[in-house]
Amino acid sequence: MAAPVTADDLLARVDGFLAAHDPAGDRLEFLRARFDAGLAWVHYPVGLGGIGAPRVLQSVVDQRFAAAGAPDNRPRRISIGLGMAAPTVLRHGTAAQRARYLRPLWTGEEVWCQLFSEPGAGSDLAGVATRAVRDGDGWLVDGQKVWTSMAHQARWGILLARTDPAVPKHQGLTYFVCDMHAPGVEVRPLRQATGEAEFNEVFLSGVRLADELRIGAVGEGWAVARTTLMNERVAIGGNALPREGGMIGVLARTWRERPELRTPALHDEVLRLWVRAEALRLTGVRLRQQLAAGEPGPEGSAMKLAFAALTQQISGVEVELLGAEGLRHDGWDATRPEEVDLIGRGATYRWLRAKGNSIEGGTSEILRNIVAERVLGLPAEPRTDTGAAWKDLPR
Amino acid sequence: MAAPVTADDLLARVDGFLAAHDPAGDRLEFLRARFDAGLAWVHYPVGLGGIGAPRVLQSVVDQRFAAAGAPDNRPRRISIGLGMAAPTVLRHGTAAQRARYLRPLWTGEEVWCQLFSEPGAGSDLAGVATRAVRDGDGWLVDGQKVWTSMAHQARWGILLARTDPAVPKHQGLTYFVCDMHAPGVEVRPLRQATGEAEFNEVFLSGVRLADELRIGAVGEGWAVARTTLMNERVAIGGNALPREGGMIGVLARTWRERPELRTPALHDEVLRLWVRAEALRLTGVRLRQQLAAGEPGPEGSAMKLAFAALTQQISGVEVELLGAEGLRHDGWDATRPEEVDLIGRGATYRWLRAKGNSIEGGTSEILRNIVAERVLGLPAEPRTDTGAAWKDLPR
Amino acid sequence: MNLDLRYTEDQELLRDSVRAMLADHAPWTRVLKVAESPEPDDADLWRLLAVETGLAALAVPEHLGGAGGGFAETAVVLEELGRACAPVPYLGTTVATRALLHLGDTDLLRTVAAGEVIALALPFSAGPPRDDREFVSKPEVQPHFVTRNSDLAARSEVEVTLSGDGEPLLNGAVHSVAEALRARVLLVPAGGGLYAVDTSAAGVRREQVVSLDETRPLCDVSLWNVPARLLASGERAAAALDAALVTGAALLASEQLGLAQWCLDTTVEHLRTRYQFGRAVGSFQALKHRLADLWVELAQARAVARHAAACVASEDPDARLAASLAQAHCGPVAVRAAEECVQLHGGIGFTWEHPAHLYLKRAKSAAIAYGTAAHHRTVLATLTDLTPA
Amino acid sequence: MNLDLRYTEDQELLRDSVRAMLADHAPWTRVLKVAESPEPDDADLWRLLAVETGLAALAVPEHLGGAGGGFAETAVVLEELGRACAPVPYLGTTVATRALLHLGDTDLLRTVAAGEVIALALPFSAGPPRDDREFVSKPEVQPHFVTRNSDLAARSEVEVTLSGDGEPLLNGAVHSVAEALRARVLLVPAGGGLYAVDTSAAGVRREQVVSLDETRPLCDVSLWNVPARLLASGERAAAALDAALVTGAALLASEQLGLAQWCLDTTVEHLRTRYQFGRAVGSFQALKHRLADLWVELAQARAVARHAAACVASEDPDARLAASLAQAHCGPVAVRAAEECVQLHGGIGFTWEHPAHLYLKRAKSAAIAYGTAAHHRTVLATLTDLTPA
Repeated sequence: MAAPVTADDLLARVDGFLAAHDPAGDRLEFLRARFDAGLAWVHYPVGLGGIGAPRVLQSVVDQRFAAAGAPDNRPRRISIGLGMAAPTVLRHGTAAQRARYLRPLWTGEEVWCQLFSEPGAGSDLAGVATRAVRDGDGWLVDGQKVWTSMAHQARWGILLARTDPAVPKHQGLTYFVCDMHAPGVEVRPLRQATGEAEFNEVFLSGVRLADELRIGAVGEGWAVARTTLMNERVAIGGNALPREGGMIGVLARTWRERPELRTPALHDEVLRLWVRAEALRLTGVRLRQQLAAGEPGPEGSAMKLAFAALTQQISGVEVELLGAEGLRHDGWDATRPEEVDLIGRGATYRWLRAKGNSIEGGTSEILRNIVAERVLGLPAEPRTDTGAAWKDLPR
Repeated sequence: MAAPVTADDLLARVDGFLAAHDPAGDRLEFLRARFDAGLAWVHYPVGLGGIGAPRVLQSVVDQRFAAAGAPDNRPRRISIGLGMAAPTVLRHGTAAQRARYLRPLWTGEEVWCQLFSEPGAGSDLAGVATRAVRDGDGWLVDGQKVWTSMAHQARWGILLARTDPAVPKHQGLTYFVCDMHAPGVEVRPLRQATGEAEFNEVFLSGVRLADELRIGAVGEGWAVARTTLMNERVAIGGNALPREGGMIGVLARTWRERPELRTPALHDEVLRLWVRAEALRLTGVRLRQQLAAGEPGPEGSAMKLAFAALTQQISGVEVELLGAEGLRHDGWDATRPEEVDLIGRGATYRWLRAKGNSIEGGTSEILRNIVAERVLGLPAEPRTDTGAAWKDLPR
Repeated sequence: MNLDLRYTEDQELLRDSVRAMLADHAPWTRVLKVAESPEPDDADLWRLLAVETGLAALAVPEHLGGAGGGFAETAVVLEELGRACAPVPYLGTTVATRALLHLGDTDLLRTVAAGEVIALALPFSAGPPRDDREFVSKPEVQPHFVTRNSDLAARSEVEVTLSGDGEPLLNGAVHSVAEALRARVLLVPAGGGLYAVDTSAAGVRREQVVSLDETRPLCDVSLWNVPARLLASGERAAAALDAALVTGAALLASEQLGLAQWCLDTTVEHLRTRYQFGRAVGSFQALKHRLADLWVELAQARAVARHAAACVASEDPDARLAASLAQAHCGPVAVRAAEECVQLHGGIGFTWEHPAHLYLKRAKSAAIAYGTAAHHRTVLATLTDLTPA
Repeated sequence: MNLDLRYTEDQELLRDSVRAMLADHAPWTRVLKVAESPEPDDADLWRLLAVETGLAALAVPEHLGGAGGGFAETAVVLEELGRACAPVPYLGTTVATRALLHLGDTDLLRTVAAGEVIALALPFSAGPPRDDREFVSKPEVQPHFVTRNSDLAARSEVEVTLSGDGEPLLNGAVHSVAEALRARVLLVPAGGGLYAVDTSAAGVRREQVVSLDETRPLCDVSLWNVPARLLASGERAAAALDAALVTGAALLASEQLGLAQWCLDTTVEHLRTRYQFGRAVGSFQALKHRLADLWVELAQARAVARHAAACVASEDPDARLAASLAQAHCGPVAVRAAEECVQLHGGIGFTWEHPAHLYLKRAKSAAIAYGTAAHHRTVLATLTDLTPA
């Protein structure tokens, strides 16, 4: 096997690529070429957008392309594809599936969404009720999914469905790629407390999926889904923020620039939050240093737990600090934002939207279970739902 | 049945009694006479220290006696007898047992202690391992009890022991009065974090108890113990404190009288604690008004939960407020206090002793379970320990 | 000697009837519709409360057409309105009533009794000052007291001039006024006096603002040469204003209590019936303990709110402290209850189609109304002589 | 650009060897015995650390007989000492070392390297000021900075006079000094200067005081006509003192981290093996969630403590902020960890015969040492320009 690729090798390749491809040229052509050159996600195998380089070197490549003014694939817009679908297809997909899906996924030509959560299966994801039934050489899918961001723009969805209700719940699941253009797929915007509709409900009524759309073996859906979720959890924001880079910066600026709002009682509260924000920021710095050194720690879950609580408290204090202004809002329109911006809008929006931070992507309660059991090694609770057939469980 | 006794009736009786008995005379004689006159606990039956009057009228009687300078029975010293043993003997004891125990209990001639908790059975009281085995016409008791206050002064102990390990844990228990002077009873002081030894360990080695010492039927011990615990829980301190009457008063006075200690950051913390203390005080006022009106609310558990947390936080802030002085302590001697005084000693003592408030008499965790299930009606957790024979449970 | 903090039997009957009425006429689906609509509140519900049942004039003496009840009863109604998140200008009218009672203004009290809305023209965030002399003795604190928000404050001065025939005319603006959009009369503090303004007069403009709590939308009031009637001036005006704001802070606590109780009850019910992992979610101990702690807070909030209501009802000298204590405790409790309601409902609680967000927004807005908990703690610092470092 | 917050391989090896050493020589039963005894600390353990392994002089350059390590390594040792609640004057000697390095006093640095204890004669509660000019530029804050406790402060002045032959003599007292009972040399701030005093000199008296944390007992120091050597005066003395206190606040965080980690580990272990209701107590979700939250705090405490140590080690300009951040975060985390350790052990954790109370008392004492979290937040307010209202 070849010697490991170094940063210099990569930079040489990037420079060579840039010499041959005009960053100012056609965006899509450029991105496709970058993929084909193995400079998309360098830790992926050759032929699938990578060259099997160490994952930590990706930032070197991205920075060089950015420096050259090259177009990127708007990663936040396709984060579900990049963060969840791609690793799953790579690990569990067939050669044909990898070849078919990964390139347009990375270039952003095809947006992906996640069809996991259901009204009756939120924290208990393995309890999904959406049925997939054999139909000749394919499958017929019926059910309802929820909290599906980008569903209204997605070409494909990663779908967890129940193919055997008569076995225990973790054993009766199968994992599919759902064709979002197929007949019977209906996407409805789901309005949230902020008035916006970031998410969707997806109704699946007699949706026919070819068997080639299945990822992994029938009944192996939970194992495949774990790959997806594992990658969701490790995904933490790109680069470390500078001091006061996050929401705390907004509060600190307000405190500094608007002395008329200050009250003695809130001063110490602002300082306490500043301390917690800086502590969390340094935790992120340390975590990234560990990841970069190939020693991933479990601090990822700590980050998400603390981030959710902190953003909720900072914005809550900001609203009170603003007093009368905190009683006013900047609009309840049912917009459909593609990205969440906790800094862009007003304090009341920040406060409301932050409420979602402890629910989406694994509730803080589920995360605490995970930390307690996987990090601290505390025993699991007595389970009553893993032995019986799914269809016999109370719900 | 007779017309209900009124406050005036009682006051007349007390005045009559006082006319006939000199409050300045022999203390014990006076108390015995008061018991025999039915003016001890007026809600008890005639002949057992009461006259079947409404319980709420007790304070009327006590105040009149106090006003006349009459001796009391030092209720805090015999609180276990008054609060737990007496109601249990009254409810579950035989006529002979009531006649034997209640009078010297109330007068304080015989101190009682509680032999419930064990090293292996704290929160899970029904799991006690102390065995009581038939021995001719009596019982032989072997085991170890812990957290027994006043055991070193007690004449009697209320004892929960296992008489049948082969049945589920709640069914194999029997309730006894333990003769603390019996051979095989060994009391050892148990030193706590404050250095003091308020409590004891009690070792029971082949202690022989006559069957007359059994309270309730064999195997009915849990039902009897519930009476004891119920009364422990309703017992909340006599009269409502005035504003700043409790620990918060100490902190507030320190803040007012020693400006050199003040720091801006602690000001709002002191105010927050003042608010919580006053809120809790008013909750106690309201609860007492309800009890006096014969509408007991579940707020008693709320009081204990909040009191424990509050005293811990107030004393913790006081220690920090004191700075260098908070690094110094007022002594680690292994004294044996009969009453806990959270006000009398220094801040560091208060802070340490208050740690026990969330453990003794039902941990805060157990109290939260009780509130969640009995007050809020939330479902119990799946139990794995109630069906199997006690001897087969993991421990 | 302690005030009675329990509910009387009559109060329990009052509660039952109000709750039944709101169950019929203000289900949350309707509340959401009203909140989404351009309507400032639920006119039909207000008619029911103010005209048909006379509950809005509970505290107005009978000889003036009121129900002759007291503020302790008003507090019970507010508990139920909070529980229903009801979009009616009940609290503001109660606060205005308190000022009118203080001034003994029989005309306007009759107007209240007739079911009209009367509102105090102050930003909803304005809380009672540290003592009732602050208005008059410390004019410099006035802007702070009216609002700590400078640019809004700039838009919040009302000047008094005299018309040709010596009638006072008001010019200026007040921002973020609550429960005033349907008001027949505004009570306007201006130039050290308190004036009554008929909102039908030319020159009165009320602009509804997008509000965090759309069940109690705010408006910015502007006045151009509006004829006004002087109700009181100097210390008398200050005292009336003070009494009104103390009452507002005190009684809002009951609304917060009812709101928090709804959040707890609704969350408990959800957790009893929601199954995950083959169990009722409410059987998970971590959630049980959080709700137990919340209930402990609520038990205290009830005592504190009842105490504040009792003090206001009996004009107890402890009323100012009781009101600040109530806001310092009940405001945060209501917010926490609403936040737990959202969180423990999981995703569904974060949606527009579930009532939780209505309560969340109302709780946060109420935590600022009549002064934040932080403001009231500074008030308490003065009242208890716990002076800053 | 960020400092590296990870542990190096050498540091991990250092940790392992120190942990093994403490496991053999400082089991908690021995720690309790030492705490109960009149002995100020564990002399044998100190000899092991200071003389036999030279760990007490880690930060002293090799040419002066030290190990030539740095404060990042010292911090790792402190983590393990905190984890063992070890009764040795390591932290105080490290702090004194920092002052001596600042002054380049080779004699006393050699004394440290020889395994002697050197202590800074300030109350243990004294934290670093808002900026290094505070000592010299704001004498009026000095009493506050030395202690906020008036009657103790009255007993805390040291005056400098000159002997017949012009040698400085010290008279006065300093209260609540930590890790000084076995000290060979005291560094005494007096009259705007910093002086070295040999504790064997006549007139030096150290009275052990009953301390909250008997694993680090305090003493009151009094000086009668004690000959002293002037180490530095004016700004140079102030800067040395400042560097020492910043270092104390920064490195104490590592001790707190180790202490908190022990509390978490011990509690987890207890809950895994303690059965109630037929289940391991650690399987109850409410306890699991509390420990998960504690672990989250600890993960942050580690990053903060490592950052503070790295700043001190590299004399980073951010050191003062890092040190105050560390105490503002790690002090309370350690206390909370110890409190949870007591509570979640139930009754047994409240007894004298269980180590939990040793950690509880040390954690609380450490939360005051080198300034409380509240003090450090006010320092941060200055450093971050988040000025008071």
